[in-house]
Amino acid sequence: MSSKRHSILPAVSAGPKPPVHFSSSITIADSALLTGTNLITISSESVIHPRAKLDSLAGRITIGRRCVVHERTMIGAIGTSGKVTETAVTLGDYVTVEVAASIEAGNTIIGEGTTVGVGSKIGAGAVIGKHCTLTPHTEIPAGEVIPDFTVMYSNGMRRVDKRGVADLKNKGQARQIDVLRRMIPSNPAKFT
Amino acid sequence: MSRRPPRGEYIETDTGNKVARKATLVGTQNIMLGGKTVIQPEVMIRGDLIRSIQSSSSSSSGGTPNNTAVAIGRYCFLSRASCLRPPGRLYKGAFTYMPLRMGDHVFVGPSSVIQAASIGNHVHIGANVVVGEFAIIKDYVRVLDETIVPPNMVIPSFSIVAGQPARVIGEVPEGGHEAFELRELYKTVGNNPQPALS
Amino acid sequence: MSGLGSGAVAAGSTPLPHRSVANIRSPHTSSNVNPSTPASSSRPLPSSSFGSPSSLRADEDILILELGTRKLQIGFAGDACPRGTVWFTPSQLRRVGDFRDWSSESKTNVDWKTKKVTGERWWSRDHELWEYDVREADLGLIGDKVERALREALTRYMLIDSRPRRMVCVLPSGLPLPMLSAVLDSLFSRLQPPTVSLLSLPVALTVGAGVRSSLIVDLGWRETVITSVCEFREVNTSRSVRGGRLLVEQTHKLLAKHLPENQKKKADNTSDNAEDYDLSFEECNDIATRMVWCKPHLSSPAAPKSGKGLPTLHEQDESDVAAAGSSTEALKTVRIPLRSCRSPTTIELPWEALAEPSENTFFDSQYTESSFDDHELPLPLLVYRSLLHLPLDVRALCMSRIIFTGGCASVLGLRGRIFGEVSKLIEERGWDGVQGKGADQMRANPKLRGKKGSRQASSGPKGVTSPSEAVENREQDGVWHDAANTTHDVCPVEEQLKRGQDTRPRVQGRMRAIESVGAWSGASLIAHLKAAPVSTIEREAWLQYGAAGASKPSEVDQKSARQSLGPGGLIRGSAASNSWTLGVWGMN
Amino acid sequence: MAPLNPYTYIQCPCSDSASLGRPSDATSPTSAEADDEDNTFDPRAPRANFSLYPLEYLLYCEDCHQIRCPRCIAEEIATYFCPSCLFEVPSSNLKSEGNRCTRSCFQCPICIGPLSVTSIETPPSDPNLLAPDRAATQHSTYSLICSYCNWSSTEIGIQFDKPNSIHAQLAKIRNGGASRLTAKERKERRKELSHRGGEAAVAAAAAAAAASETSGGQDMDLETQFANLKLFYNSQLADPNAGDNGFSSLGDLGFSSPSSLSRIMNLYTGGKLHDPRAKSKLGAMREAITADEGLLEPDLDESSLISQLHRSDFLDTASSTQVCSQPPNLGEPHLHGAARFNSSLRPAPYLLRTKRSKRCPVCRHIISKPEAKVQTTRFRIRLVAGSYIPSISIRRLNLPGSNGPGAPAILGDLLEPLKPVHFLLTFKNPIFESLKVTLGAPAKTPGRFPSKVTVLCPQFDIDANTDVWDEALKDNDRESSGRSRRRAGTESQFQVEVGKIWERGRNWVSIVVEVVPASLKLEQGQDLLKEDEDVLEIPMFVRIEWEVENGGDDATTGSGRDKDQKEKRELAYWCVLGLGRIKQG
Repeated sequence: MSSKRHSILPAVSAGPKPPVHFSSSITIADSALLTGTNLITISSESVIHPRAKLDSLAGRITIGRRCVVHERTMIGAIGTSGKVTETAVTLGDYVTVEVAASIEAGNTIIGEGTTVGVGSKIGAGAVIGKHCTLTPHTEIPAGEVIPDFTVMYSNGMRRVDKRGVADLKNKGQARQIDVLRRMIPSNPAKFT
Repeated sequence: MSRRPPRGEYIETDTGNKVARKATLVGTQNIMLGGKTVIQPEVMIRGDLIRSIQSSSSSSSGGTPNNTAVAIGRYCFLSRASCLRPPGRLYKGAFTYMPLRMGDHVFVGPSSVIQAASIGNHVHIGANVVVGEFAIIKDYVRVLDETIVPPNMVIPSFSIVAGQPARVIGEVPEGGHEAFELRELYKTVGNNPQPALS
Repeated sequence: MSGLGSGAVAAGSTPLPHRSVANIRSPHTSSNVNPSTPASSSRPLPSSSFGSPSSLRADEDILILELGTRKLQIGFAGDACPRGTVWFTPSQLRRVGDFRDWSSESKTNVDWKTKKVTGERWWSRDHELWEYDVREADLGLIGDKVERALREALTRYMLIDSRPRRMVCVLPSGLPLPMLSAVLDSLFSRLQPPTVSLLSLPVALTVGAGVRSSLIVDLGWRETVITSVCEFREVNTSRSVRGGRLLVEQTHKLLAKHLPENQKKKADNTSDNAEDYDLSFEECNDIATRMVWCKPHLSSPAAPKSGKGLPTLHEQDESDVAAAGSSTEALKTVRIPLRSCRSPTTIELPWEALAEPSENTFFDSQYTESSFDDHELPLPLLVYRSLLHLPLDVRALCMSRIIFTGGCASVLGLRGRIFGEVSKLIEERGWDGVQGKGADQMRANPKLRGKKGSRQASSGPKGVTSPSEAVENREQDGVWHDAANTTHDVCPVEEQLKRGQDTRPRVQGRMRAIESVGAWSGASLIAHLKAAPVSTIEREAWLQYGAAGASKPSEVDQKSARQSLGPGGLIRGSAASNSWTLGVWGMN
Repeated sequence: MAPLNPYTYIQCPCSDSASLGRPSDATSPTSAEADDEDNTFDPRAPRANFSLYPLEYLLYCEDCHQIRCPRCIAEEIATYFCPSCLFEVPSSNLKSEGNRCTRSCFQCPICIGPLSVTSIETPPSDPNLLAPDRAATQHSTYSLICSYCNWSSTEIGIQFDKPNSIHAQLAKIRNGGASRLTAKERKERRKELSHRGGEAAVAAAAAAAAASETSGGQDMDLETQFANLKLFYNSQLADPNAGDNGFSSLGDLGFSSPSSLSRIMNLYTGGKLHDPRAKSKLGAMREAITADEGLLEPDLDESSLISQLHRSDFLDTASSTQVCSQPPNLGEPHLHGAARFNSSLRPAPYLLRTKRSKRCPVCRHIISKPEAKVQTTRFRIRLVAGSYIPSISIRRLNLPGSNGPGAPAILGDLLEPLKPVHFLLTFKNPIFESLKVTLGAPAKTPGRFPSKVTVLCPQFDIDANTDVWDEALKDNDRESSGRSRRRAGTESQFQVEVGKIWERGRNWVSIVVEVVPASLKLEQGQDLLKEDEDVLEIPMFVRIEWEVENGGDDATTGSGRDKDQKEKRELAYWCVLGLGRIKQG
């Protein structure tokens, strides 16, 4: 049984406590892990699930408004090129990073309204357009540029999302956040 | 798969559940274990994501049965680093989570993420599998490694599924039913495990 | 006669020594068209017995099965189209319970290379049921493949239990006898059908088009087969290796050429070695079916001799030319993602380049006509010649009943291109005697064609041309000579008969393409109409005698044929039917 | 390449007895090798893959005392059901409705994921979002949406008025939204056509003919053409003055000798025999001439399609796998180059599935019978081979010296070439009689890279199985086995003795097989390693014998009719043991 890919979880290293800039309206679980040396910005109403890991060692991490970062995600993992950049990872607004997804550092940009599927891996410096959908276990090689409204599915197949439900989706995200705020006890104080 | 762990790694409950100390169980009061279930290290179960529709307020006022987020039957085996979380969706314009129900003798492979609505009895889920939200898996189903079961998919009994997205690629043969039994496997882990019968 | 001889060998069910595609059919053809064959005279007789409607009952559902080189189609008689299609793929060669094709490892890009098996065409071989080369073939394996595909079709699509059912089997008429018997073996010994009836592909297609005569242009996978059918009889067949497989290989060549890794290193690259591939068959096959197109032929074909068929064609040419023109000025490039090469990439090709594969596969117009071997004639030429070799009344019927079929028929523009170029050839070289005096026109023909050939292909000196012409046509010459004579004699009678019966004149003498519902559906029609299943083989008889139970056409005398369905006459009956069957398939 | 865990495959005896035993294919080398049981069975012969099965795929006929594999059983269908909605479908529907679900279960034409009905809010600002449940109450339009690849039926211009019975609605809509006749309506229309008598048809034909020349013929779909042809032929055959010659003429279909020639012959021979028939034959059948007789002239002008292809991106074209998973789309114009673009793909209704019971083809006894209800998983009868023949499990044995002292032998790690390895084969006896097992394995494995194989104990007995109630016994048993296994790990080579059983339990016996893996070095000119050629597979012929009391226990019901006291039983078959991969280079 090959349990190689997607299965490695970030080691819970008690790294340096990073400088953070939180909006007052965010929800961040007590057991979320923030490490690194550079600034981590989380904008209004975003939700960070338990055991999500944000690592700013390789540069600044910026998370937009109304994002949902699920458990066991690894944002800002030091990429294959272990070089430090100005900004490590930037998530636009309404971005969802699902369970166990990992986003490498190095000017990696996730566009607004994009969903990063369960266990997906985004290489360093990749630029994902707006309102894209990366289905589970999608792998984006480093530096790849994905245009807006792209759907990545079935091991790297691509298509264009023509539903035009972007803002419906955003509204859905808002609803979900309403619920999550009630369920996840937030403890921003721990990180500031 | 079932490596012999060092002693004391597990908490063994009186109903025979073996829960690794290194496992993360959030909202335990909403997680129901049927007994004789093994939860290996690094497993994560999100019991805190309960349905928010009927009891609109008060998130973690546990105890009441309809607050159950994750229900697991007997002789289930959650391998290392697997993750169980209730599926959520918009219902009548509001978002809610729905309980995740799991029958007996369900094996969940390492690093698999389960967001199904229900999983039947005698189900084998391989490694690195993703079971999408509100999927329904019936009895005697084998999900091969690295399969992506898309949301809302229904998998009938005696199916072998694989692929991204999952499709039925075969039927479980008559002689294959016993292979789903997890009693033996249950015995092989814990604080004083018994060796597997050859 | 030689045809019958080989037929005898074949009936002995020992695998035939392989013959080059070029001469597979010729003996058969001759024995067909040569009127002095007693066999052919005695053949119609079994029909009287099979004509009886009782030979098939409609209430029980009959399975129609069409076997191709790459796929198997199956369904119920009377349905418009098959219920299920099963393609032959490498994963069918795996053991039961071996699901490794589904593990994502096997999707890693270069994995298909590890599947490399040695020998001929390893690249595409596992996607094919058979190669007609009997020496190589593992006939048992063919049987196994057919059985497995069939079982899959039955459980997945047909949803029927394994109660014995009658089967009608549509087969290419070029199928070598050992393969036929291998197929029948696995059918009979594994699925226990009481009877299996055989139909030849061209005939089924003809019926499926609603005509009695036709020119079948089967743009198949292994090869392109052109069969002229007259009054439901196959009269003449010619083939060319220019088929789907070649198309896919050409596509691979095109793509490989544009691969970055190959663009860099040209010198040390050994891609000229045919056995070396940079991309997986699946991917090339996919791209070939998706993106490859065919340029229209530029010069517009002859209007005068062809009636209604051509106006559409005229428009087509203009518009196509226009399209081509616009495309060239647009200079559009197509981005094609490739995932089976060493490092997944996306290549950019000029839109025009995507027409090259079909160009090289089916036309090769840059070469002179004489430079082609007999088995690799460009398709238009092939069609033209097979028309030319027909007795003239038959030709008149066939040329206005051209049926395009086979996988490559869906290559955009290909049908139109072939049709157009054939019309052009006819216009240039023509056969003046469509209204008769065919014989002498034919006799004059090699010279004529020689001249035309050299005129058209400036590079080909006449001296070289005509001998090769003569060589490659000698045999057929023999054929069409007497054929022409005889039909010459018959022609008036036929016309008279027709005039007597048919209220409306038959369309003939002009180029016309017609659409067939397809071989499978044609067979389904035939079976549904309770028409004779042509040849029916009883299970017991086959298991007892195999192909050996078949008797050569000449052996079938009227009596055995007549009482073949009567009690006791079973084996001889089956023999009688086989005599027809293996008549077609046993000849080659 | 991933290392693999040991496995066992069994060759069903049916494959050599009932093998396609024609002289014709016995001549082909490979098949002969695979079939002939005298020389050793080569698991790598291409045909072997068709006759080898894992134990759990095999059944057992208690009356024939024989193994039955999927190839040698007769199936009967107990239930038809839709794998998505799990509704049972009466078998009567199959003939009429076809083999797919006619409710609302569809697969995505792009990724074959399941499609779900979703309401489309006309104003996106509508507070309630993509909520299927809510949608039912308020009026809006619906679309099929794939929750995996986000495909939506709106992409092919298809929307629905009701959230239920999508199948019926879809049948009425063309891609792009244009309405179309359902199969039934089409049938009706054809009926009318046929009602016009022969003369009328002739008259109408002319008009239709003209029509077909222009456009009429083009948008004739396959189904219609087929139906027209059917009509046409029927009318031709019904033609009174044709008589039964109609049949005989059709009867000549496919005659290899051209009828023209037979007629020619008749003319030569004065045609006493055939001439009249030839005449009436011509009378009996004429060709289809018009579109409503099924004659269709294709439009060879595909320039429009070409330019569409030219305009469109590679991703807009349908992949061959997508096209293959499309159901035949009968309502559409002729199927040449059908579904070339994604825009012409349609949602595919789920294929139905079946529950099947299985019979022994020889004695007709049922050997497997599931409960008919879709939702139940119980079986009335289930005679699986696993409860009649011993199971073989394989474990790598690590002995000091063989592969590094104390080195833990993890299943599946690569085998060192030319280094002797020991494997522990454990035979478990499922029946309630003691078994006599005889093993035969070739000294060298067949194939290009022969590995040496020595079965240290090729003959042994296994005690009978006892009832399961005896937990205690079972536990002790495991203790002992556990101990012995540990001992095996530490103690030295002489543990392995020729002719000695390694270990014995209540109803199981372990023996040792010594293997010297071949080296996979390729000589010059040798072509590359084929797939799996590095897997060390040993063919092994297993013969088991046992005796049963007549009228014996449940393991041997049906043997009761035998007169003598003890009945000797024997079963022999080839099996293939996959031990692991050999390290390359």
